[in-house]
Amino acid sequence: MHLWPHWLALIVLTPLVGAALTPVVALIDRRTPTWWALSTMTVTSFAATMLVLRIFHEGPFSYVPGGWTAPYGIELHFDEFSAVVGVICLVGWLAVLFSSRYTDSLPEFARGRTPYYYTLLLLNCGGMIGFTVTGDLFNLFVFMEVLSLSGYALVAVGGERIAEMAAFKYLLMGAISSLLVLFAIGFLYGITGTLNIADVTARLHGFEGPTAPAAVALGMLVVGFATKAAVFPLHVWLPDAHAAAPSPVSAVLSGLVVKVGVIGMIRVYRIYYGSGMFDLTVLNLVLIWLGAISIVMGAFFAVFQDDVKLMLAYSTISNIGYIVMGLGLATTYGVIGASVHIFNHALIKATLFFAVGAIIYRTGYRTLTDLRGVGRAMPLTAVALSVGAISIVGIPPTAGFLCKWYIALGAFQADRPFFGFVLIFGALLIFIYYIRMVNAFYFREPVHAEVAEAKDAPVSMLLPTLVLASLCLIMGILGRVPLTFIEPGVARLLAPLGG
Amino acid sequence: MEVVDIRPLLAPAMSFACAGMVFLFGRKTHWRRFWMLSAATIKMLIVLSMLPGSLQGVVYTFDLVDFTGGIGLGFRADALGMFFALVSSSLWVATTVYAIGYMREDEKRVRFFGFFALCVSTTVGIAFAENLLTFFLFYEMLTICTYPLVIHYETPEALSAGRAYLTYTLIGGAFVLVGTVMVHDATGTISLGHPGILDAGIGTGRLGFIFGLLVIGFATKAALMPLHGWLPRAMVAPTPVSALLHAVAVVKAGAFGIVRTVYNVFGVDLLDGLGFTLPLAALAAFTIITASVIAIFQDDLKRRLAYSTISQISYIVLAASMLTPFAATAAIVHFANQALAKITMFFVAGAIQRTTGKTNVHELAGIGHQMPWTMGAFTVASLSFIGMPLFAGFITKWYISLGALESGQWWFLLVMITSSLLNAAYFLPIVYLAFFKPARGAAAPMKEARPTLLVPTLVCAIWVIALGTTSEVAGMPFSLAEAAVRFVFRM
Amino acid sequence: MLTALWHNIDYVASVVLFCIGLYVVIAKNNLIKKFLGLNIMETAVFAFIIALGVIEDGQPPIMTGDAHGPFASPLPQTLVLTGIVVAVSTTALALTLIIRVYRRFGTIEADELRELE
Amino acid sequence: MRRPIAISLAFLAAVPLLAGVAGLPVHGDPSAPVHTHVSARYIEHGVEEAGASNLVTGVLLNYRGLDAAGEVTVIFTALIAVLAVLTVASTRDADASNHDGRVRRSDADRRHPDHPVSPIVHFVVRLIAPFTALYAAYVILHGHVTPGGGFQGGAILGGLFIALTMVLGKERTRPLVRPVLAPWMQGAAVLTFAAVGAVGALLTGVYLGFPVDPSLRIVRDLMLIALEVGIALGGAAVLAMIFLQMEAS
Repeated sequence: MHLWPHWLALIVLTPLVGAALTPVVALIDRRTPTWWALSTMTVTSFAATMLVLRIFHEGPFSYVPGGWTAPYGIELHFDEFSAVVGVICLVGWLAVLFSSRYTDSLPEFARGRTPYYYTLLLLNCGGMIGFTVTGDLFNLFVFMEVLSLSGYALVAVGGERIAEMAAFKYLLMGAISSLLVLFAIGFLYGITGTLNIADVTARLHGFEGPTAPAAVALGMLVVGFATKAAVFPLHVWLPDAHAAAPSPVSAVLSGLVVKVGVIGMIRVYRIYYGSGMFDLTVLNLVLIWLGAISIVMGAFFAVFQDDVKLMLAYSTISNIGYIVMGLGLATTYGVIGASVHIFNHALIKATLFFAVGAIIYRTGYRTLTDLRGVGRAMPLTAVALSVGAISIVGIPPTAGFLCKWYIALGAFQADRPFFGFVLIFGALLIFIYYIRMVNAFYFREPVHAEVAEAKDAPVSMLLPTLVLASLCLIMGILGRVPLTFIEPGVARLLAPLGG
Repeated sequence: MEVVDIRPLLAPAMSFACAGMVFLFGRKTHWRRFWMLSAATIKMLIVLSMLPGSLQGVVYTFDLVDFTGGIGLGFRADALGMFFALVSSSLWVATTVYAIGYMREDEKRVRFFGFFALCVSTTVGIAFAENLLTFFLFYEMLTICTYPLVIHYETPEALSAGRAYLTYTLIGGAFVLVGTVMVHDATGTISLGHPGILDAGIGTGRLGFIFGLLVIGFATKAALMPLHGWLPRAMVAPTPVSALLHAVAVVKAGAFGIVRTVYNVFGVDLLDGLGFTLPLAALAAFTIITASVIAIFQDDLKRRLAYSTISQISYIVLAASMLTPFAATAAIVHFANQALAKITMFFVAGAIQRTTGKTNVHELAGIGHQMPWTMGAFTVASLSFIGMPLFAGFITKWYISLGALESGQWWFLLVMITSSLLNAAYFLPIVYLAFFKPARGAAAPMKEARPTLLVPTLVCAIWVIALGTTSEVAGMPFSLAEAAVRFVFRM
Repeated sequence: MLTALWHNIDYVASVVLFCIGLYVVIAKNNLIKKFLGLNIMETAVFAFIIALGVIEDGQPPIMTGDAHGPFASPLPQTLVLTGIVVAVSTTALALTLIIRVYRRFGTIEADELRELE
Repeated sequence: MRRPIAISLAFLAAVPLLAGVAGLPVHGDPSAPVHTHVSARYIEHGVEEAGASNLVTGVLLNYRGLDAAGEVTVIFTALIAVLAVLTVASTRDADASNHDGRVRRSDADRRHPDHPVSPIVHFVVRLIAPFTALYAAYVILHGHVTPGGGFQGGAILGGLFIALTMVLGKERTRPLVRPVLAPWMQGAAVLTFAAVGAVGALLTGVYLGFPVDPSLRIVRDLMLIALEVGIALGGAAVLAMIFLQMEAS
C-alpha cells in the first residue's frame, strides 16, 4: 500500500500510539522508553517531512479518516500554517534526546517517572500535531485537551517546589479557556449546524439571521486561545509554569505549546475573515494593543528577573506579543512576519531553554548571580546560549530578525508607526537583559566552585542545543525560504479583506 | 565604476579575527601583542590597497547575505566610506601601540584588547556598510563593544557611566532602527549606494518623521546637545579608550551616520527643498558654542577634551547640513582633521597621567619643560583646533566658511569665528601653563613619556601638520573627500 | 430580546450556571472549591450543547424498528460524551495536583499558598 | 475584595452570553441548522452507513471516529498524568522497576481489606458483582443498538473494580492488574483504535474506514464491537488505576 496519501493520518497517529506503547516497552528495560520515544519521534518527523514536501508540490490538501467527506466526517487539513508540525517534530525529537540524560538529575525520576514522562511528552507532541492539522472545530478541542492535559502534568513532573502549584494554576486557567472554546464551538454549531471549519466559514458567509451568537463565539474563541497563548492580561499562569517545569519541557511548552493558541487564533481568523460577517477592525486593534502591552510588559519583567528560566518565560510573553500584534495588524507583512515568528521563536526559545537546562544540569544553579563566569566553564553551551540570545533580540543575521522586521514593516504598512516603535523598544529592553546575562556569564568572576569547575554539557544535551543554535543562524540567513513558503497561506487568509 | 571585491568585507573581518584570537589565545602577553599589531597593520594595508582604485573612482562592493528583497548585509567601499575607514584603520595602528604601552600594568587585558579590536572592526564595518541595516548592525555592535571598555576599571563610577552610555546609545540605536524600517517601508530599499533614495512623493510629514528619527538616533552617539550627557561621564575609561571613543570610533560613527543620512538617504536635492537641515544646523551651532563655553570651565583635562569633542563633532554636522559642495568637503575632511588632532591630545593627556600622575589642568604648570615633546604635540593639536593656517583644522574652517558664503548664510561665519576664539580660550591657557609658568615647588627634571606612548603621539601630531599643508597634493586623503563630494552632488 | 430569551430559557439556564461556576472559581479560596466551580462551568457548557440538539416532540436518535421521527440530533450528544470524558480527565488530574500541593504545603487555601510560595 | 470582582466578572460574562443565546435559533425548532444540515444526513442514512441503530454510537465511532480516538487519548493522558504526578508517594522502595501503579509488595500478604467494611456492604457488593459485570458486558456489546457503549460500560466495569477492591482488599483484585498486563490495559483503548483503524485502512483505503459493502457487514459490526470492547477495557483500566494510585499514595 502506498503511504503517500496517508502521512497526514499517520503523523497524528504515530505519536499517540507510540505514547500508548511507551509504558509497555518500559517493562523491558529502564532505558527503552527513551529509545522508543526517540524512534517514534523519528517516524513522526519523517511524516512531517513528507507532508511539507507534499504541500510544496501540491498546495494545501486534506485527508478524511473514515472516508466521510466533510462536513459529515472529520477532515484533516494541511495548509501552510500546519507546516509548523515540522518544528514541533524537530523540537520534540530534540527534547526527547535532551531528556535522556537530563531526567537522571531529577530525584523524582529515579523512582520510576521516566516512562510516564516520555509518554506525556509524546502525547503532548501528538496533541499539538493533531491540533495543527485538523480541519474540524470539535476535533480541535479534543486535541487541545490532549496537549493541555499532558502539558499540565509535564509542568508538575519535575518536582520543583512550586511545580504542582504552578501546574494547578495552569490547569485552572487552561481548563477555563478550553471551556470557552467549547462554548464557542457550541454557539457556532448552533447557528450553522456543522463543525467543519471550511463549512462553518461557508455557511456564515452571507449569513441571514441574528449575528450575536457568532460575535459571542468570536469573543470566546479569541479569549480562549489568547489564554492558551498567554497574551496579556491572560498570561498570569505562564511564568511560574514554564519556570518550574524541567528544562526540556520548558522548551516544548514555551517554544511550541503557547503557539497552539496562536494557531488557534489563525483558524478563528480564517473563519471570520472568510465569512466576512464582521468588520474585525476593533478586534484587531484590541489585539494590537494587547500585543504591544505584552511585548513591553514581558520584556520589562524579564529585565528584572534574576532567575534565568523565569526570565526566559517572561520573554516568551513578550514574543507572543509580537506574534499577536503581527496578526492584529492584518497586513500582509505583519501576518507573514507573525506566522514565521511562530516557527522561529520555537527554535530560538528551545535553544535558550536547552542551553540553560544544560547549565542547570551541570551546576545546579539558576540565577544570574550564581551563574557568574559559567561562560568560560561551559564554552560550547554558552556560545549556543549567546546565539539564541542574539536571535531572540532580533539581530541579523539570525532567525529572529526577519520576522520582527516584517512585523515592523506591517505596522508601517497599516499606518500605525507607533507600534513599530513599541516593537523595537521591546526588543531593546530584551536586549538589555541579554547583555546582563552575557556579561554575567563571561565577564564576571564565578562565585561558586561548582560553576567554575563545571564541564561542558554531555553530548546528549550539547547536540540538541548546538543543532538548534545553528538552525537559528541558518534560518536567519535563509530567512527568505519560510517567508515565501508561508506567503500563499497568508494571502489566502487575507484575501477576503481585499488587497 | 563598481567592482565586486572581497576587500570591503575583509577589512572589518580582519579585526574580528584578531578579536577572536585575542579572546582565545590572548593570555600570553607577547602573543596578544603579536595578534593586535599584525591585525592592525594588515587591516591598514587592506584599506590602503583600495585607495588607488578609490581615487580613480572605483567602488568596491561585496554582498554578504541577501535575506529577502533588498534586506541583507552588504559592504561597499565608496569614497566617503573609504575616507572614514582610512582614518580609523590608520589610527588603530597608532592607538594599538599606545594602548600596549599604556595598559602595561593593568588587569583584564584580554578583555580590553579583545573588545578594542572589535570596536575598530565595527567602525570599519560602519564605514563600508552598503545599506542602513548593515550600518545599524555595526552601529549597535559598536555600542556593545565599547561598553566593556568604558567600565574597564569596574568602579561604581565607571559602572554608572557605562549604564548611562548604554542607555543613551541603545535608545538612539532604536530610533535608527525605526527610521530604517520606515525608509524600507517608504521606498522598498535601504541601500546607501545612491545619492539619495527617498523622494518628495513620500510626503513632507513622513519624510520629516524619518529625518527626525535617523538624526536623533545618530545624534545621541555624535553627542549633539542636548544628547551629549553620556560623553563626559565616559571619561572614566582608560585613556586609549577615550581616544578611541572620542577621536575615532563612537562619536565619529554618529557623525558619519548623519552624513550618510543627509547625503545618501535623503540626498542634497531633496533636503534642499525640504528645509529640515536648518534646525539641525542651528542645533549644531548651538552645540559648538555651548560646549566650548563649558569646556573653558573644566579643570579635569580629559573632561575639557570631552567637551571640546562635543563642540568639534558638531562642525561635521553643521557642515553637512549646509548642503553645499564646499561645506560637504569640510564635513568629510573634518573626520580626519578632528580625529588626528583630538587623538593627539588624548595621547598627551594619557602620557601625562601615566608619567606624572597629573590629571587636572592647574597641575600642569611647567610641565612643558618636563615633557617638551609631548607638550609640543599638544601645542600642534591646539593650533589646529584654533584654525591656524598650515594646520589641519584650518582646512575645515576655511571650507565651512566657503560653504557658508556659498549658501548665503553669513551667520555660520560668525559661529566659526566665535568658536575659534573659544577654542583658543580653552586650549591656549594649557599651552601657556605648560611652557611659560614655572612649576610649583622644585622644577622636576626632564622626564619624557615612555616610547610606546610618545611615538604614536608624535606621529599623529606630524600628520596634523601634513594634512594642513598637503591638501592640494594628489593621492592624499583630501582628493578622496573631493571624489565623495562629486558623487554626492552628482557632479 | 426578552421573548427570545424566554424561548431559549434552556440556554439561559446554562448561561446562568456558567456564570455561577465562574463566580465560584474566582471567589473561592479553597482549591477544591475552585475546581468544583470549574466543574459547574463544564456542566453548564454540556447542558448548553445537549440543549442544542433537542427537537420539538423529538425521540432519542435510536433507529429501532418502530421508532419514528422527529429525532433529536445525535451529534451534540456525541460531542458531550467526549466532553464529559475530557472533564473527568481534567478532574482526575486536578485532584491529583491538589493532593500533591497539600502534601507539600499542608494547605489548599489559595491565599495561604501565595504566602508560602 | 475578591467577591465583588468575581461578581462583576460573572455579570460581565453573562451579558454577552445572554445576548448570544437570545440570537440562537429557537430551542427545539426543527428548522434550525442543527437539525437540517449535518444531522439530517445522520438521521436519514446513519443506520445503513454507520452500521449502528444507536446513532450516537454510529456518529461517535464511525462518522467522527477520530474524535473518539482523541477522546480515549485524553483519558489515557489523564491516567499517565496521574501516575506521573503521584509516583513519588506510591513507591517508597527504591526498586525502579516497580513503578507502574501496581500494589506495593508490602501489601502482598494482606488477606483483609485495608479498611474495615460493614458485613452488609461486603455481602451486597459480592452479591451484585456478577450481575454488575453482566450488565456492563450488555451495555458494551449492545452499545450500537441501545443507549450505552464502551465508555458507559467501561465506567461500570471500573466502578465494579473499585467497589471490589474496597470491599475485598487489594490482594484479591490484584490478579486483574498484573504487572505485565497493566501497561497494555492502560493503553488498550488507544491501541484498539489504532488497530481497528489500520484494519479499516486495509479494507477501505482510508484510516478508520468501515466497509460499507453489504457483504462485509459482519466485518463492520465486528470492528464496531472491537472498538467498544477496547474502549471499555481501556476506560475501566483508567478508572481502576487512577483509583489504585490515589489510594496507594
